[in-house]
Amino acid sequence: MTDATNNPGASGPTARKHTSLLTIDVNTRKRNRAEARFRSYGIAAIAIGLSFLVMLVWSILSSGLPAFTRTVVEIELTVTQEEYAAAEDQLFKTRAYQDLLVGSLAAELGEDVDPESVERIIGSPGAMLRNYYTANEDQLGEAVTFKLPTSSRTDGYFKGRITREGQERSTFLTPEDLDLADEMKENGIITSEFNWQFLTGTEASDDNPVAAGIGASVVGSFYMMAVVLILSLPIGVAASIYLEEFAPKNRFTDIIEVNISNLAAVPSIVFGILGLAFFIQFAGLPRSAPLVGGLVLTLMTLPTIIISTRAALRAVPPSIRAAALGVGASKMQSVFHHVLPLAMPGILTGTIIGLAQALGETAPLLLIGMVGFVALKYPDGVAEGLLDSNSAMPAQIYTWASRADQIFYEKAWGGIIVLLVFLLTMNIVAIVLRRRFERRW
Amino acid sequence: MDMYDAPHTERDVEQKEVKISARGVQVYYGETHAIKDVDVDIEDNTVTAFIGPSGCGKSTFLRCLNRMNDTIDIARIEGEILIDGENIYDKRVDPVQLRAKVGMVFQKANPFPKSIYDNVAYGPKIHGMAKNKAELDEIVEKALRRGALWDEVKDRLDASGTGLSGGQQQRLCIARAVATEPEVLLMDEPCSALDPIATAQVEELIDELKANYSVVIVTHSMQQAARVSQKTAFFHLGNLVEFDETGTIFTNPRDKRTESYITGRIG
Amino acid sequence: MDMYDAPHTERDVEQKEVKISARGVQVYYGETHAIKDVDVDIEDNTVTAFIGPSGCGKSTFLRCLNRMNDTIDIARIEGEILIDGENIYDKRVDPVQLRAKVGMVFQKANPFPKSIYDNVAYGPKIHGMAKNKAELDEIVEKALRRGALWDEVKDRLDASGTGLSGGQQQRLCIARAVATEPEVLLMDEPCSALDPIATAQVEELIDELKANYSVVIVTHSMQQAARVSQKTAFFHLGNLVEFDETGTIFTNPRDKRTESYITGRIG
Amino acid sequence: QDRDNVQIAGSSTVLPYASIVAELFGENTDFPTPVVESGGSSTGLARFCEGVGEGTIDIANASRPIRDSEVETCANNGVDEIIEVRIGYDGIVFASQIDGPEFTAFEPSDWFQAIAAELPVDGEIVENPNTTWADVNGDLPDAEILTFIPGTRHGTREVFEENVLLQGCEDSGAMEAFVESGMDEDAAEEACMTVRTDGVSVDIDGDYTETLARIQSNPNGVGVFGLAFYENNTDSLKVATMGGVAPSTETIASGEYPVSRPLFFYIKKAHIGVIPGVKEYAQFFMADEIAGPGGPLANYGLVPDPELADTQSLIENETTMSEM
Amino acid sequence: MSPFWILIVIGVVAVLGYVGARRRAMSSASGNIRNLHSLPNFYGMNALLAGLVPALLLLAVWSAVQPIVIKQSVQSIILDANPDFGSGQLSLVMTQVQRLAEGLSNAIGAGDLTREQVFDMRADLTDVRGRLADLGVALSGDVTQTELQAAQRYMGISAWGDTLRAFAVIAASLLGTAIAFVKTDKDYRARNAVEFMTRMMLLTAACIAILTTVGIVLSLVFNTVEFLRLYPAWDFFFGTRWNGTSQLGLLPLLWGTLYISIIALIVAVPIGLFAAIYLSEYASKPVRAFAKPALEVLAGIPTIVYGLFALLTVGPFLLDVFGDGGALGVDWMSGATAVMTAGLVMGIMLVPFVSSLSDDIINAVPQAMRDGSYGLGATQSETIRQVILPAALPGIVGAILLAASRAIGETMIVVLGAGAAARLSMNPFEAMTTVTTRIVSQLTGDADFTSPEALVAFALGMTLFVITLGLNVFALYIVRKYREQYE
Ligand SMILES: Nc1ncnc2c1ncn2[C@@H]1O[C@H](COP(=O)(O)OP(=O)(O)OP(=O)(O)O)[C@@H](O)[C@H]1O
Ligand SMILES: Nc1ncnc2c1ncn2[C@@H]1O[C@H](COP(=O)(O)OP(=O)(O)OP(=O)(O)O)[C@@H](O)[C@H]1O
Ligand SMILES: [Mg+2]
Ligand SMILES: [Mg+2]
Ligand SMILES: O=P([O-])([O-])[O-]
Repeated sequence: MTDATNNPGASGPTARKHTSLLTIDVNTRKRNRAEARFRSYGIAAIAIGLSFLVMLVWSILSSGLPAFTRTVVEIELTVTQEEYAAAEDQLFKTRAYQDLLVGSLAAELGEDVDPESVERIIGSPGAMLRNYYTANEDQLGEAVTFKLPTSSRTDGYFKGRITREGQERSTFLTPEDLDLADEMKENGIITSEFNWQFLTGTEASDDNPVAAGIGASVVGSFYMMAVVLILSLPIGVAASIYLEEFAPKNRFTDIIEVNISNLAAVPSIVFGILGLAFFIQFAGLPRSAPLVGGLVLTLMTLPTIIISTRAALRAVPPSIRAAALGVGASKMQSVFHHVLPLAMPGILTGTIIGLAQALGETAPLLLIGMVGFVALKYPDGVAEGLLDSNSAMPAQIYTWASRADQIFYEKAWGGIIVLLVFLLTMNIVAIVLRRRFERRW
Repeated sequence: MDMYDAPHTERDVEQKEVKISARGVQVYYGETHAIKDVDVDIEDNTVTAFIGPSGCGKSTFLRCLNRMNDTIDIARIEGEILIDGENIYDKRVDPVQLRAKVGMVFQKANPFPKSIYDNVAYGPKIHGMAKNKAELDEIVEKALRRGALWDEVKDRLDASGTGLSGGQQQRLCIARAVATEPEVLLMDEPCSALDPIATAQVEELIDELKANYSVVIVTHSMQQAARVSQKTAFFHLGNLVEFDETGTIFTNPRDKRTESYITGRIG
Repeated sequence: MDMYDAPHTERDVEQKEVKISARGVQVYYGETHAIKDVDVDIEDNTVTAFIGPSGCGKSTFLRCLNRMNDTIDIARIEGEILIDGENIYDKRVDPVQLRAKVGMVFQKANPFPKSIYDNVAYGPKIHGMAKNKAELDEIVEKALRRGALWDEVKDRLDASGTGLSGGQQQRLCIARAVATEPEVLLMDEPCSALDPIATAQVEELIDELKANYSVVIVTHSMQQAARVSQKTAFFHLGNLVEFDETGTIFTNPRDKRTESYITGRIG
Repeated sequence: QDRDNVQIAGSSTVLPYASIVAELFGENTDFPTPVVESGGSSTGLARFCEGVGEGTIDIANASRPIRDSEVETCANNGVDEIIEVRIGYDGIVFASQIDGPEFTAFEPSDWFQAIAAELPVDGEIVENPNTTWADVNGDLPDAEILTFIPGTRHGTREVFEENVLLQGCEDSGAMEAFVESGMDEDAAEEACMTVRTDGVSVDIDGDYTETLARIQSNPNGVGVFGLAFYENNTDSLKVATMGGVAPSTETIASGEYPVSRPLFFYIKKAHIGVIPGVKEYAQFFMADEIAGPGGPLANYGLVPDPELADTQSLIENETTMSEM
Repeated sequence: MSPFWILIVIGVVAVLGYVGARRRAMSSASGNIRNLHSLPNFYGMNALLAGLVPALLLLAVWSAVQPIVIKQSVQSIILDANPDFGSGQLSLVMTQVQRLAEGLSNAIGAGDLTREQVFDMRADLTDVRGRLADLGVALSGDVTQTELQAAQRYMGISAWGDTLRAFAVIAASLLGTAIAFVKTDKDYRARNAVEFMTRMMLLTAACIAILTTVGIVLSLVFNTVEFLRLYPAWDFFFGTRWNGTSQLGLLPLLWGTLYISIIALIVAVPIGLFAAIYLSEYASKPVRAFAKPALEVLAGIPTIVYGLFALLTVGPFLLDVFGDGGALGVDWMSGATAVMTAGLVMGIMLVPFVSSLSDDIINAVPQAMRDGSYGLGATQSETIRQVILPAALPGIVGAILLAASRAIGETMIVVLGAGAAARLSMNPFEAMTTVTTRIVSQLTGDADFTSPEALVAFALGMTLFVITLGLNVFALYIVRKYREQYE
């Protein structure tokens, strides 16, 4: 600062000392330091945020990536017409197929191999065999080569998820079984491959955990999010427009405003209570249906979208509205033609965050029956997709995370990876659009 | 005061139809009483100038005439304003229709953050003034020409309206307002950021508009008021002090305040 | 041209110190070449007026002088501008310090959404110009007086600056700029929304500032340029066509374009 | 829209078994796979007792027998015909971090003295003063007491309270002391089963995986698990004996291991013949191939019920509880 | 006619109405748009909406009411035959009847049976179940004559009802369109009509938010009252002990909620706000384009991941620092689960709520405000702090409130990160718990729904609702007070 500016009273050219712009004066230096500090806070904030993101993503990836590979055993099997008929005759049909497989493999491996040992290594692939032969009866009597997943423990042993010592204490695999498995691996009978089944498969029980896949619940989530998007975005934006632009400003609208921000603070499980009471018990919609899940999540997402949309609408300068009104546009036109496009980034941010939240939410699904052991087939069409029992990704992950078998831990994290990919795909349009709409005026 | 002579000769004294008639208008901004009991008759096919010191309520009163004050929460209006004999504050009046009829150029240029073309085409579009693109193009070109902006922007109609210079923005807003062909045009200091040549063009436009419409213009330039207007209203501290033929106001003001304002002028 | 006589007599011909010196300045907005190779020397203790048709680049050039163009993404500046012999586009120059030294009043009034008092006190506060509240009050009052706004707002210093009338906002911005006591004051059409009396007060202020500072003013009013400035620069389509003593420009322009602009004037 | 799949809800302990059967039922029959929700025995039974009809569940899983109060609620809501099916037994084990202190042998009385809210000390009832296991029993490691026990929402909690805390209370003579101090029998039992709330014992309302996660982050933690869960996590857990008996399918089936309990499911008889597959599911569940020794349930950790045949005929005849 | 076809028909009617009304408007204005009151499209839209909205409403109401009516009438058959049926049995038989009726209509639809055959069918003469099973319709029990009769009545009424519905809805659509069409005239205020309808739709949307609140209050209030009848209100509101069964004092939970939320906000607000400032004011375009969505991923990571992260990573780390024998040599922390653990991790989760929303709002502050400040020689940070943030305040407060709301509603992180001990303590390194987690655990709990242990969940929900309402009112007041409107 010059003296003149420090002493407003000073006058006359002689009283003015010209400070050089090239040397930065004390005061400015101080302020620049404050500036640098401030800026570094910003950088630090971003860095902290991103480093946590990296940490989280790293731990998700390191725990979840193994879910994308699986250990398989390659077997050539011939099932005769009689064996088929005999198997189909039983109550526990899949077990009969499994016995055929075990017998055949044990025989192939050698005299001294214990079939029970083989069974412990390969797990329970009976259903896959049954599905194959009921669909391809012409293959009966022919030799067919199957590539079947091994039991979850064998898989865990080869992936390092479980240890030899640990297994010795359990009843699942004996040290001899592990030796045999090692041998099978050396012989190339056991190999490892990309686990498509994890991506396409459906929920599976603890009897055959390797078969569990996220596919069906991805479809469930897809239908749910479709409902959420189709309902919450228009309703949220419409409600915001009404409240911000049209509603008379009075006590009543204040109450509405406070109410909506308050809805955001309602724990998500309470939305589950509401959904259970209203959509299922009152309106008679089916339990465990993605439609109901979508409706509940819509109610939960609305406050987020409304709050961000209102903030964005409020940020549009009044002169823009005045300009539109001034050429004879109606309020409605001024809002839809001018204000809304300018508020778009905020609306999209609300949508991105609201949908992210909805996609990952489990608690309300707990009450409407989407958590547990749900859904084993893909829906045939849109109506089925909305109304048939299904799970959703977070519910599936939550269920897996509480299962005993360690393979589900891996699958839960793998599921989280899929969920995040789903999230990014879902949001990519919004993110790109938002960049388009961003402008300064 | 020779500069007033020329306009004088043009002024016709015959009484024209009253287009806008304000009676007992009061405007409050919260506590502030910004317009105090103003009565005024604005004639058709006439240019009326509002003059007065800064902050005296010219813009406020102007905004009453097309109910733009509705958009200011704290503004409260009393009294009645008749346009073609109909009270515009009547419940049955649709402000939208009113504003389509009573166009406005705001004091601060406020182009839409859209292309120049879209800025001008917006009004005609929502009023269905063009059957097709070609017609719309024509309307836009005509409006921009009337706004004395065409030559400067004809090569960049797609550029953003907010990327123009201050004066260009102001002319864009004028073009935007005339594009909808309103019956009454309210212009709040339309030439404040314009150079003399552009000012002359706008004044020419105003003169041209007068043939069909009624124009109200707020201006700080006595000369401009004298040049373009037939009637002049002088506001002071929210009061309409004097309203008369422009010539009378400038040459023979009745009120002391008017006189001191006029003579205190410098330009 | 009698109106130029009075100012003439005041003009001193002695060469003053050069405060700002621009050499080969080019400004591009993306593709648009807005300022073309401008050389100019602005003297200390002098009022320099920039005139020229709307859109010719006056604001753009003005904004170069305190690097306000830095904030426009698409703007690109070439050439050098020296203030007190130092290139302000030098890497070592801190634009913040520069702008404290080179104050600016923008073409469009842009008061902060704060109280009137805070609007004016903002600059002095950040520059640490007041030791205590009393001193700050004094600075604010003085600035508002200089901005010819004190009387109108002294009772409502707590009211929002955005609730003022157009002209009041403009004066508020002037007051805000002078409150920080810059060495150079850039004023982009500071009187565009002002009535003659307020204009006169601002012009008086400019004259007063001249004693200590260098003032650059953009104006569309030839009369104003003639009244307040000692030097005048005429811009046309991005070129600095002519730069000379104000008297010379108005009475004896060298360039055809200048002459036609001056004579084409109407006011 | 009509419901064509069986809907089941209830105990999280039974969930793995029920879902194994549900899956196999879907794979081996033409019925659609039932939906099995978890959430706890009581929640399941509460929903079971909401009434009959499509909108209610067909089967409730429970890790404890249905209570009389629940039977009453059911009856009030029109669910008066309930078939009780006992599916087998489940052991409850006490395990700690594999690298943690040597918790290898517990007695019920150790647990009682470690986590009871109040203890009799020298004839006076005082707040539990013990802070380390060594305070409780010199043979145990000198490590801070930190236990993770099932929350009150779990059916497992009841078994834990009765078979461990109450037992320990009696074994240690605290029960007598309580009674001597002037409590009546019920109050004394109540006192035996009241757990301290000073953070030494943490209620886990979630699943065993939560308990496991807690133990993994606390070397001194000891947790309560189901046998099947432990079997699946022998890599990270080491189990302790209880009353000198190591938990295993055999010791539980023989009744040697003290902390075990039967698991059940309950069928709404009114839904048999209306919702397709209800009875067939129950029959499939209790078939020898499934619930018997060597079947998938036993493989997973269920201790098969020696009286399987009785259960099978009970389902065949649709014998309700009131008819027993 | 199925709803699908009804929709198609009214859709076609509405579109025809659109075209027709538009034409009519144009011709009434003798081809000159300027003579019209509104744009031609508004006349079209007016007819379109008139053809759609009432018809759709009717369709919805009818479809909701018809099954109830049919049920009533069919039930009477069953009740006549079995007067002593309870409601549960009745509903089960109705299920069977519905299934039967559907099976029979499918059979008719597939051409396997004729209508006459179906209506002549007698349960004692035909093996209905077997017959339907052959046709691929599974019934789970044998069919009685009453059931068959009921099913026949069911089919009869619903066929009749469906036809009537089709007529009524299409008539409504035609009528609406016709009225709109007749009204269409160059002076008709079509824009106003359309805008009125649009406005009603906007209002309806706003009402959904209100209805949600009403629904939530309704689903909580009765059980709350019930709870307060069973459990002394004083002990609930002012009790300092909570054990989930016999002692249900609210204060420790409230304290835990407050404490954890505050820590979360202390983490999230500065990080989020500075991130927003950096993104909108300093960051280059590519950095911004990357960092903003990247931070938003934090909001999408399932909370169970955060919970595990808190329990397994952050908790032990804090224990290493603040625990016994830790890096600081203080013994403040005894377990990995603590208020601090949960608060820190929750704060990270909430960062994008603050950063992204605030960034949008800050970005929306007009450039002229910045210019005004820079022009006075302010540094960027001064400008941000003193001009931009105040102007963006309402939006930022909204964002912070949203984050606070999430913090209050979060469960998984608290369960895993903060432990489950209800405790009134000042030490942030101790385990505590929150209202929300208790709601979840009491609700999914073992207690039956008539006991205070379960009902307390509703009371907790209600209390939380009221408290957050108070906080929101306060926030609104603050925003109103400090709101600075630009221009
Ligand atoms: N932000 C911008 N982006 C793009 N072009 C711009 C921008 N600002 C100004 N221009 C263009 O640069 C040229 C010079 O503009 P400038 O604002 O300097 O004119 P001016 O002389 O101040 O005019 P006026 O008297 O109307 O204010 C004009 O053609 C204008 O359209
Ligand atoms: N939005 C507002 N809120 C509060 N007061 C206002 C508002 N707008 C204007 N005023 C006040 O009302 C009075 C009249 O303002 P108005 O804008 O009508 O003046 P004006 O005659 O147009 O002045 P100018 O020539 O400076 O534009 C002024 O004192 C002004 O401060
Ligand atoms: Mg004004
Ligand atoms: Mg300019
Ligand atoms: O889920 P539970 O078996 O513990 O009731």
